[in-house]
Amino acid sequence: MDFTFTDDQLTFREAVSRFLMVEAVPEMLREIWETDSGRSPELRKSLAEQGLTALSVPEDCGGLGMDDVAWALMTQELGYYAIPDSLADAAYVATGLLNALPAGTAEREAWLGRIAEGSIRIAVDHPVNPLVADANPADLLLLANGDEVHAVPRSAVKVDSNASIDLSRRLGSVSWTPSAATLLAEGEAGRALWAQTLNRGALSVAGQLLGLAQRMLDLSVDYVAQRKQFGKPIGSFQAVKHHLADVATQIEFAKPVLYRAAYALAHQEAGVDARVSHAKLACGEAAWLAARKGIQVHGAMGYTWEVDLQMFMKRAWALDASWGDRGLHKSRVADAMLADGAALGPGHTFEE
Amino acid sequence: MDFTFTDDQLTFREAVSRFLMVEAVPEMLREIWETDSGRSPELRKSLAEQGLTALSVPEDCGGLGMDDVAWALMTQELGYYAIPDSLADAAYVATGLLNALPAGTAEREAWLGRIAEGSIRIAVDHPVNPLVADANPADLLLLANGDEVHAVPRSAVKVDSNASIDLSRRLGSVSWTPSAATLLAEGEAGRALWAQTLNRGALSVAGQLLGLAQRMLDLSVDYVAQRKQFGKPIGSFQAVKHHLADVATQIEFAKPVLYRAAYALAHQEAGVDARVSHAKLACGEAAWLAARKGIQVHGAMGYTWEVDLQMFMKRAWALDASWGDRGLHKSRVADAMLADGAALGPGHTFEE
Amino acid sequence: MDLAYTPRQKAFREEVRAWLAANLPAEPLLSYDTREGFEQHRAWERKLFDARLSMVIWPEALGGRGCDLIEWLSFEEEYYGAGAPMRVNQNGQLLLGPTLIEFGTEEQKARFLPRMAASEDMWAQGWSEPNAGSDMAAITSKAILSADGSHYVINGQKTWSTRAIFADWLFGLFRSDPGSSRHHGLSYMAVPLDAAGVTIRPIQALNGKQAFAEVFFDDVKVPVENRIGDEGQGWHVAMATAGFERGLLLRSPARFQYTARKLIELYKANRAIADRDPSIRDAVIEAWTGTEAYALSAYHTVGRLAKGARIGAEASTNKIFWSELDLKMHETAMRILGARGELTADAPAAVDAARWLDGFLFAQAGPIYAGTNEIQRNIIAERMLGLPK
Amino acid sequence: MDLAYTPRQKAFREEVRAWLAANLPAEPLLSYDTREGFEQHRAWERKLFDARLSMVIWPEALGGRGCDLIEWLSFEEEYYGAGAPMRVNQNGQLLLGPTLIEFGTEEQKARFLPRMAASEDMWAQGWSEPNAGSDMAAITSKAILSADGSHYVINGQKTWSTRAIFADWLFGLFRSDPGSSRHHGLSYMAVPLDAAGVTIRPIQALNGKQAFAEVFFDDVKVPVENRIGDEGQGWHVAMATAGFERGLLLRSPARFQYTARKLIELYKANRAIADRDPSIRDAVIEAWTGTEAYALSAYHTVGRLAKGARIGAEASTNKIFWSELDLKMHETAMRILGARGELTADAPAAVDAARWLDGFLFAQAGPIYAGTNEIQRNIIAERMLGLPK
Repeated sequence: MDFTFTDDQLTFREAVSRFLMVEAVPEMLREIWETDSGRSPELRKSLAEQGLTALSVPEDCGGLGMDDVAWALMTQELGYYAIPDSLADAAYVATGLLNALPAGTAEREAWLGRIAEGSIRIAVDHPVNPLVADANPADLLLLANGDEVHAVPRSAVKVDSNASIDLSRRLGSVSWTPSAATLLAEGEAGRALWAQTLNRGALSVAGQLLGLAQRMLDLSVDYVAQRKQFGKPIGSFQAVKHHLADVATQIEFAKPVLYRAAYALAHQEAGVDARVSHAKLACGEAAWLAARKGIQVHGAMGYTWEVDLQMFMKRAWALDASWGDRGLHKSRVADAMLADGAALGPGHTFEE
Repeated sequence: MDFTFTDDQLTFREAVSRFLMVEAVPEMLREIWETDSGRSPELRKSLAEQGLTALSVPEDCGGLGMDDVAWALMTQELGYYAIPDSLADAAYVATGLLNALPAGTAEREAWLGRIAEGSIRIAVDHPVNPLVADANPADLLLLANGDEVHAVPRSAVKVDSNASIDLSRRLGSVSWTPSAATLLAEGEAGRALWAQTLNRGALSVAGQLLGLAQRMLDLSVDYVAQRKQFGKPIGSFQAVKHHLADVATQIEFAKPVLYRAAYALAHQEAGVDARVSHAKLACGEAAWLAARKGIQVHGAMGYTWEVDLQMFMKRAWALDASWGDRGLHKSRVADAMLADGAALGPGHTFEE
Repeated sequence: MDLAYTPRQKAFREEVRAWLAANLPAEPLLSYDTREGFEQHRAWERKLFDARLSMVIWPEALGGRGCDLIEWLSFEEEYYGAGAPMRVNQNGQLLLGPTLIEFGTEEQKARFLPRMAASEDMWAQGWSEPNAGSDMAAITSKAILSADGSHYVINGQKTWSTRAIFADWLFGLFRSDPGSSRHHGLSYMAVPLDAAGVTIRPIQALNGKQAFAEVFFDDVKVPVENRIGDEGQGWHVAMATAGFERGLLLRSPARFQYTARKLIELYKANRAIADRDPSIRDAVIEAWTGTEAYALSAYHTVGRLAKGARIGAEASTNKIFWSELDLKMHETAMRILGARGELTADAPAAVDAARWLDGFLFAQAGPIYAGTNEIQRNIIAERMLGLPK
Repeated sequence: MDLAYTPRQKAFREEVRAWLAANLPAEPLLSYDTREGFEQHRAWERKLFDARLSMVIWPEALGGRGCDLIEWLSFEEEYYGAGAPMRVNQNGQLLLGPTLIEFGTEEQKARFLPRMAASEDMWAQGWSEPNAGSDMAAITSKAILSADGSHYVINGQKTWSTRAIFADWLFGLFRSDPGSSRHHGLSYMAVPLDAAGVTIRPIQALNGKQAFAEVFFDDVKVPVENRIGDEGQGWHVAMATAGFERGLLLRSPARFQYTARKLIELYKANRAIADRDPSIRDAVIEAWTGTEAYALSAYHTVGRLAKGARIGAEASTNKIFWSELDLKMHETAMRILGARGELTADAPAAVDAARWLDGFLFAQAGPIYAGTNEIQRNIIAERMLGLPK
């Protein structure tokens, strides 16, 4: 029983953080926000060069074969730097789906290889998301038609853009016609793929929300330490301290929930749905609180476009309802918890 | 349109407050708590002498004919001083029920007269209360049997005592046999009486809860102004200030809700149920918060028997679920609010 | 206690209702944080004024209607209940207006109030400075009286001035005694924004709109007649204004009751989805109870005012109550909307969700502006409860 | 990350489970805040000790079992999951015990720890004084070393000493340098409560029981061997203890997970009633998510400790988290119970409700004792986040 990360995992996270600290500065986010596409080929290129597109791809397809647990660290970094790119959708969520296809599936190795080398953008649909993130710039779309999983080239679909309050999110409503040529899986297999994809998408977003929460907390701590009113830093006022202490506490207790869920997903545990939903709720609440308290302690400055806080708040508000809103995730937790014979109480946190 | 009290009403409240300030000191509460009966004939006698038992009794039965609106002030005083007596049950709730009986009913005038002169204790049953408050010391019990209203002398019932955390509350489970001799009303008339009695009981408790909230706030303000830690009064710490400011705010916004409900009851408005339930919820929340913040700012002292706070907290916790728990009152509000064609939004706060 | 409206009150309400039914714009106006929307709102305000419905509680001679506060509450109920446009000149009408009525000279009232009621003059407030936000007594912008006593010369900077890039006038506090500190030696001034030496630089808000501005003063000459109240008494004058601001007038209950109604409708239309998260239903119930409590409190206050009471630190309880309730209602709407919540008005899939997003963003500012809720809680604790500083 | 228990860990858990199944008292013990209940609990502790299950993480030589922290967490899970009695000697075992292991001499360890593990010695804490509650550095009780260095003479008063009227020993801080102030010049002492000059006066708690006491010291002589750590270093020693107190050991996740299970059962048994108030269902969901989060956090911390990390200000987040969660769970139970909630154990209509009332009352103390949650939030802000004092 060891519920911690390996030194390798922590070192890798550190390296990613150092890389993004330079590559994804707030000024760059602002620049990319202003562009029509909202995407920077240069940024994606440098992410790929850093190997970040290859993280989940199995080693025999040219990747690093990292599992969900390692991604629980990665997604926090992606959230912390709020990168204006849907990297995790391709490199984690789509990769997970493709990876779960039978080994014989024709396109599986080819696409995984292209993901690893960073030469393909893949957008992932799911019935819980009314719109598809990054449908427009995608090369390939993994689309749902009932239980069926289809892989459809961008050229075969029509995309209507839908603007989000978070200018880093580029959402599209997708019109397309399913055909035998695009079908990857159906029936029981399709259902299983979509179920797993929902969990992976939710976990990806949960990690990002937690990273966003930490970033908003850090920005707020910096601000209140330097901003003075009544002759002293506002961070010395107890009300301000307590606001931020509450955020720190929520973050502290959301982290292990995220990690437990990632492990459940990686090991395909029977109770994975409730664990993932718990993670999504805990991380979403932490991010939501960090945004609220963050803007409060920033005062009027937090209400401006100029101060960086707004970019992270908007991402947090948007992601909170993506890959399943609170209602979906609360009901999944409640269903598990209230089921007859549910294993409740002490001693069921790990073994099922 | 005048949503305030008359000078007479406010002056009367002041007089009652001055009277109870002397008659119902915490030391007396503690003494009465220790007694078997939990009731003081002397206290009841002095309440009667002061005319408090006669407030609601119609003038032609020897009373003052005060309506529900005036009682919304009275009950706050009863709560503020947490008197160890069920005065309001007889002088307000039972009086209201008896008063609503057809003028020809034999016992109506007799009982109302005895209430006015303070020579009778009446306990009131209601299906929402699993036990009857003051069933033991009562002379007469108004009991429910389905829709039927019965008036049963104490000698005809068996009472099993049930201890409450609030030693001022003396609850009994009552065993009795309905008979034609005790029947006061039935059918539609009985239903209407019980419906009105529930509202009157709930409003009585709501007012007491609000008074309790104010008392707990006052006790807390006194305590934090004198208690020193780190070289200054703890009331100068912002966290303590904000705790008590929240209590003050809740109280401030519960008051007019109580008054509006009292008016609705006095004028038998169609929407009275939701108004009364709203008052019960708002006053209960204020009292509950005042207890929580009160004990918190009292620190360990608030956890003792010795410090007066405990008596008011216990009363608040107990009354919160009496005459309908939160669930009952929330569902009554929700039913009214979500009904088809419900009058919602601006402009419906007074005229229906 | 008598909760029936008088015939006069009823008749006035009927008039307002009928006028709105006949005159409400068919299409919602554009946001008043844009130049075009601002001017649309100015035209609408003019229309209201022409119907003598702009500032109903002001005396008729000053462009008002001479209504009592109950009639004002009824007006607000009809106005917001009909979904009528936000009021674009509130900072002038509701903050400066009552101050002028209390502290202004007869000349100032005649000069400023009717034009303000008609929105011929649009007013921006000049309270905050970069280092004087919650701590308003830290003001450093100066207004120095000329040797001949004919005018002030203003230098300094104000910030967070709402819609100042579109407005005509600014009012605020300036240090008129250069040797003074804190809340002494301040004077309350009205400054035309087209005066020489005024520079206005917009501040882009969270929602991308230029909702605020910084205003720079470089040797701006303002005649002495533009000082409101006595020289050096600005803090006293402003505190009265701040009381009004936090209090009743700026955020009438009707606005929030309208939001509650919309939220209940949203909940009813999406009940199966919403009920998966039980906190939503609870919050929807609270929307009704909270907004009713706020309305009842307003009527209770108005009744006490009519009997001679004054609004004291209770105004701070108001500020906390409405701002936190408004935030919670909008958060709840966002929860019900789920994935649609993030969409802006031009997103086809947003349908009518984006109104809630706009409101949600604006609600974030509620606990901050007009004195943060932390400051309000201090005021309640110190002035209502008497706790030590 | 490997979330499977080792065979050794599993075997230990099985042993605990089997032992509890065979040895749990058939009837719940009386409250340990009464003399009779206290002695019942002492006997139960002795039984645990005889099975080598009292202090499982202590070394075997000191009366423990030499378990790792994962095994300790498993023990707690089995123990509380089985509904076993509260631990009556926790103040000694979990606060003083780790302090002795870190700061005690070999003689002190041998003298105190095995008897503590067996509850032959029951320990009360002596932190607070009438004017030193949250502000522990304001301690004035004195322990002055005799001229020959053989003993201390103690004078002063402690308060809020849990179950001190039944206990055998008291540990706490005393001022050993009379000229010192704040956290300097304090020494950490163990004082036998039957020593001459000790007077104990019970404090009646909210629930009417004598759960605490004031302890008065009047020229109490204590041998120098009873000082733990160096002369004048008591604050340093105590802070380590306070860290443990706020942290993991005192409130293991299992206690709260047990409460959550009971709450979920209560909800399921009363669902139709409970669902009239939607906040109840929401709170019940939070009982599960909150207690699971707390358990996961404990395992995460234990794993990091095993890799050499130390518990710092995060301990304060623990204190806030469990105390507020525990309070909310008990409040929720009270809401479900409705009118039955106020009934005490001897009320026939209470059925099994009174257990919740007891827990609800005790939960009120959670945000207060072991450092109020306000103090904890200050610690988090200042030490974890680095905000200015």
